[in-house]
Amino acid sequence: MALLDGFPLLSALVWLPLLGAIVLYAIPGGDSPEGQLRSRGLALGFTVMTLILSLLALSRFSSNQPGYQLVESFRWIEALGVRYELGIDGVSLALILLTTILMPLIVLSSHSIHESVRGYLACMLVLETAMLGTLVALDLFLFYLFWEFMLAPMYLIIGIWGGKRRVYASMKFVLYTAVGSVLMFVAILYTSWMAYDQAGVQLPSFLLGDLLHARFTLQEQIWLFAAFALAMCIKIPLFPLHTWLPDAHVEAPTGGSVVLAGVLLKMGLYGLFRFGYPLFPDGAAVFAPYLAALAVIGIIYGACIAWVQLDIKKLVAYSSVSHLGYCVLGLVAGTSLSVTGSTVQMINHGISTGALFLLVGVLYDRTHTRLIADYGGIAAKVPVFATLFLLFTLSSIALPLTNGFVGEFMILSGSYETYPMLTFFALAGVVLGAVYMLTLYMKTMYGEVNPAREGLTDIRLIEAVTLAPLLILVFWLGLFPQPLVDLIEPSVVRSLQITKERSHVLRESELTREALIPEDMAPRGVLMQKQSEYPSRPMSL
Amino acid sequence: MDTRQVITSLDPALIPLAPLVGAAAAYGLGRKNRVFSGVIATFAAIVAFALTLKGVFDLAPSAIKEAHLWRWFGVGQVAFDMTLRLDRLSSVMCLVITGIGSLIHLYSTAYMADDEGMPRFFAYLNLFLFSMLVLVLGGNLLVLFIGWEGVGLCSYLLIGFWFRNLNYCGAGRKAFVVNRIGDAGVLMGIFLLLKHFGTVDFLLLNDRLGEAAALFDPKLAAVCTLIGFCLFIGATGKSAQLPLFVWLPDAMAGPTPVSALIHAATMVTAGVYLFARAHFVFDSAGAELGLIVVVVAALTAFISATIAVAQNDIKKVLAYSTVSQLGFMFLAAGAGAYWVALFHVITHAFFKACLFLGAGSVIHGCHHEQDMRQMGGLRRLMPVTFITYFISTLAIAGIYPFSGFHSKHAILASLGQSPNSLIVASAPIIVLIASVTAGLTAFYMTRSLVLTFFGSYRGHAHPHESPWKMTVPLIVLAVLAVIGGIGLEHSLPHYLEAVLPRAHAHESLAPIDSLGASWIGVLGVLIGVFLYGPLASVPPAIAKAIPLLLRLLQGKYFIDEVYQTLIVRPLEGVSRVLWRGVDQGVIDGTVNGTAEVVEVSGELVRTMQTGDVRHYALYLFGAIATMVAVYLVW
Amino acid sequence: MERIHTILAIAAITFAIGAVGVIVRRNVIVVFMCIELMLNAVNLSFVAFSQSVGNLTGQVAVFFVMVVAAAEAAVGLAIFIALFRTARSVESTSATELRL
Amino acid sequence: MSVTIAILSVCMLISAVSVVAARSPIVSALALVGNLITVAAFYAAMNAHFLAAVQILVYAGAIVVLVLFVLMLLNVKGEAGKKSDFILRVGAAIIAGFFLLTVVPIWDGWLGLSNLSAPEGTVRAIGKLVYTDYVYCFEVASILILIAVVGAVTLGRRARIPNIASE
Repeated sequence: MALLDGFPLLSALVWLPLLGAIVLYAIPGGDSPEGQLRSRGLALGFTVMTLILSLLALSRFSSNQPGYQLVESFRWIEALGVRYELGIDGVSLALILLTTILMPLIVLSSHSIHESVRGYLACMLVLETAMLGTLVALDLFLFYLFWEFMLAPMYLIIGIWGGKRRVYASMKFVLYTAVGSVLMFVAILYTSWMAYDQAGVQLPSFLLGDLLHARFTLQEQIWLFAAFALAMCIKIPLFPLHTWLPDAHVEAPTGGSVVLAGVLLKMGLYGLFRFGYPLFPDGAAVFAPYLAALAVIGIIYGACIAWVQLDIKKLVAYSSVSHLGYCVLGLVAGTSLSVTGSTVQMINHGISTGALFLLVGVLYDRTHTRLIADYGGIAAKVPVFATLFLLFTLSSIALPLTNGFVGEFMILSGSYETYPMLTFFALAGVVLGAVYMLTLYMKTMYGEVNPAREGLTDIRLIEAVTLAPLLILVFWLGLFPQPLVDLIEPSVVRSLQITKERSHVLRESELTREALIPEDMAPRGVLMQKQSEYPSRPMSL
Repeated sequence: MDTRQVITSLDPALIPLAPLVGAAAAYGLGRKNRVFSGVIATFAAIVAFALTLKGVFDLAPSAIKEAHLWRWFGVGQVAFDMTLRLDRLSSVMCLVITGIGSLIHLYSTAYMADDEGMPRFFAYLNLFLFSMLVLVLGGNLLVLFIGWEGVGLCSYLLIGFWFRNLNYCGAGRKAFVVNRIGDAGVLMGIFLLLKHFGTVDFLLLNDRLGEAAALFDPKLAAVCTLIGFCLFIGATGKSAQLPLFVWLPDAMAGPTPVSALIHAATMVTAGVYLFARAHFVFDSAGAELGLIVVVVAALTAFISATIAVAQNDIKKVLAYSTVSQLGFMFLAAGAGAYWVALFHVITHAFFKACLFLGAGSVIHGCHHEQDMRQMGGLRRLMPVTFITYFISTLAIAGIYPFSGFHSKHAILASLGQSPNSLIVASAPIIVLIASVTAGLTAFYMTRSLVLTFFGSYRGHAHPHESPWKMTVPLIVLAVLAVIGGIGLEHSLPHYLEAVLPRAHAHESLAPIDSLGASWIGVLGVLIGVFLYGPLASVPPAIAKAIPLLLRLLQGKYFIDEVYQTLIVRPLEGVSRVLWRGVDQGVIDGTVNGTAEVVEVSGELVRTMQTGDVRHYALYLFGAIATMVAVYLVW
Repeated sequence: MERIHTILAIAAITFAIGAVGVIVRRNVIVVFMCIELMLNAVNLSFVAFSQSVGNLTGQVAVFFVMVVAAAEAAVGLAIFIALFRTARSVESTSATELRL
Repeated sequence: MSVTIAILSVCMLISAVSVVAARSPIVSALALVGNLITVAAFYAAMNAHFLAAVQILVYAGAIVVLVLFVLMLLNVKGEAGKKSDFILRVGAAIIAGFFLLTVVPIWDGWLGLSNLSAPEGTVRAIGKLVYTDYVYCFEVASILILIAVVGAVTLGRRARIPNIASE
């Protein structure tokens, strides 16, 4: 790998899709049939190359080496102290792999898009650049830039190639996210200013490394974390801020839904994990119980509403709200087991919900309707589709041996130590999960064949090829999740460590004589009390 | 107990592998040739049975064959491995599962012969065997949980096998959801174990609990009671005990071999196996837990027995009888006599499977007619089915030479000698209820026997005896039902001595005394024969006399309706309100509301732009004037 | 009463009257004249202040104001003629195409 | 001295009011002339002789004449007495009230000004000042006037501007 040492792998990874988008437009040919085919081929080529690059990054990444790896750092805007700083650790690499795996499948699934295919694929490639950029950015300013940059292509994808109410849905999506992230931007500026002010260096800096040395009073931390949390919780989406998701999903084209559910929702959690908790540990500790409570409400609320939905895509969208409630609970609970579980569940949710949306897309291409009432008993007509749909449903309701179970179990067992009562209610979500998914499956697949669905054709080769990798991943991560866990766990443990140390530092600087939770691990006697590894305020639920 | 030798060997891994491969082969190759899938599946089941025999053959009393497959997942000190262990306890269960499984597979090749979904059926059946074996062979509670949910899934798929009919699928979904509620209990138990003991591996748990007991840790009893209670909830879900038994009668929607295998012999006994496997938790738990288990078990047995009396569908009768017999098993398990519970599991597997297959044969003969009122007089038309059904009825009634008597007698005896003081104190009442239930069992089984096989044929089909593939399993099971009791009465406790606590045989009664002891069963049979034989006019008279009671029993105490109105309807209503009201109304309302506010205010400002220069002059000078005024006033 | 105060008061009043005229009158040319009126009021106060302050910058300012007024008059009247040619009237109410 | 000031003030106010209130624009133009002349008189009273002359020459002479010319050219009749709508009148009244508010502090000497005698506003003094300190302003002013002329010419030309009303 010597020849690759000098090669800026991460920058290549981030900017390759953008190059693809430009190339797509550079070559004339537009929307003629062979033009469309060529642009699909090109897009597929670029996404696969990005996948190869990410696998290359995986091969050069050693999980037990501390700190960020494959770091690239250049001066960018001197005056503002903004540096073009990229770097990855286990968590971001896992999400990068999820993105680069999903994107080729999305390009493959774009055969149902017929008008201005080139524009659609270009948007997807630009979106991929934005997503990868967000995941690798270590400079808060650069992170925010990519974070906002994600909105534009997604707006176009929903706005142009969407369904009937697409304008409303895309406008709502953009405004919802923008409101949150604007506040976050204010918080970023304030943080970097405070760091600059305290550090006394001549140039301000947005680097995460530098900002971690800044000291904030508890009051500041609460406000700053609130701003960060708002932006992230809208993206996740957490319970009260989730109403943009069903509309965005229903109106988005198949590929749009897959990338939205598969990757975009995880950015919120990633942001909280990477920036929210380390920078403002005590602020986070104050909010932790409320976020956990909202997460559990979201789980049950999402599940209940999914149960009475009439539109399949809306049902799956609300199920995403419910699933991501688990991830938030895991992240907020703060034990290394639950946070690792939360990250693993992010990957699993990306795979299973991505696949479910692809399946709904398959149905939509044939019948152009998403209402459950329009279907019924099609298992007889499309057996292969029914089997695939069943397998992904099982992954979605976290059946053991599928990937869903691993993540969910780690989250629930991890968060049981910090929030016992909330985990009990989250368990109810597990039962409700089975209720609404099986109801969906029963209403669409079983019963007498719906007369309107007589001529339904089974899965074609291209659709099968799109779903095959996801199916393999479902069972591979279900049976052998340890490689993924080993990739993620060291970074999680290190991040928890940083958060705890910083919380001590801030507390000393506040000189408040708060009684510290006894940090020494109780001797492993019978009753092993293990409190959350995040610094927790006495009022945990 | 602690002189166990752990031998690493591949046997435990091979046993479940056979049905897994069988399932894949049956589905894959079966699509071309339907019958072929039946053959492969049965062969796979037999291979599994042979492997179990081989595994059990050289298994020393306290030996454990362990197959540590791979590290499943683990973070920090908490780690879960895929380990399968074959010890004496799981070997007994494996033998039952694979043995009866093979017979039922053979039976199904004939029963499902004319169904075009055969490959799918046999694939699911083999998948079920795989999951059940994983459950039984699981080395830790998590691998057990894999099997636990796996069998739930297979029972869902098999109940809703004829998916054309929506209420069959509804029954399947109900089964899965109710099981899921139970599984939530098991999950809770796992979390508690993880929190307090840091592991879910049975051997490690056994040691750590031993340590804790040695230290007389005060909180141990409380913690174990809580964990035990959670696991008991899981058991009630899976083994259809009182609160969560509603799914089993509906599960009769599945094909009869499924009911025989899953809802009689194997899956429903998973709860009892969990008690036996995790006996160290229940032993060190408080006495109240044992009492709760026994009381719930007794109530379940009694209530389901009373319902069974009034059922007209032959499979419903057998279903409620299963729930009742499960109650008996939990009586023994609650009282701490785990080997007795297992003894009843085995004998029950024999005669209940035989009864179900007999019912299946009758249904198959009468072209899918399940209502006993449309049958009758089949003893001449289906002699083999009649004889085997008759033997099994005597066995379940608990009459001396047959297996049912020995296990039931052992259960009643174990209640008295239970280490749990509370149970011993309440033993008289519990034994009374159990005996009454035993009488009722004898009565309703005889009723079903008489209605189906005696009198004249009331149906309009022309029944015929089932082919040899169906009658051979019946005969084998009937033989086992006869010799099972005597055979296992002493050999089973001896076999399980090393694995289960208090596994020692009761002193067996002399033949005459045991005949005397089974007077309840005989009485029940006699009443049944007379009531539905010569005095056939009496039951309708009774029915007219107390119509309310009959309607209550036939309506299954309206438990389903109660659950529906108390839980399902309100939940659905709340969800609808949540969706329309909160989600669209409140949250979307505020979001769209702010949009409207902006729009309205925009409209307001627009009216100011009149186009007439003078208005602009007005606003201009107005602003200047106010500035001047403010400046002056300030 | 200081002489300067009366002059300033008069200038203020004239300014107010000019403002009223600009707002009330519809005829564009009269509005123009009122603007001239206001400018004069301002010039007057300029001179008054330069008188009281003691140097001549006030008066130079007035000089420049006049230059501006002249330029304004030229352009203004040209506009009014163009307006008249298109809208056939000099009423400000007849030229409201720019309404939203 | 104060008598002349009083007379001049009265004339100024009357002419100002008549500019606004006059029925026909011509009358208001003439009233404007009267007003300008009164202001010139004020300048003279305050020794700003140059300004008085320029005022009469430029303002009264050129600008108002030009206005009258336009009035005549467009043959503007007086309004038919239509009162402009209510809001404007009320608005105007309120604004006038505010501006009159400024009179109060002036009246009770709040500004604290005194009657210092300023140097003679002769042509030499102002010329010296304009051409030394404010020469840039002077140049800018000249450019401004050039632009105004060019503007007036383009606007005035008949051929180039499409006659919107007739299309």
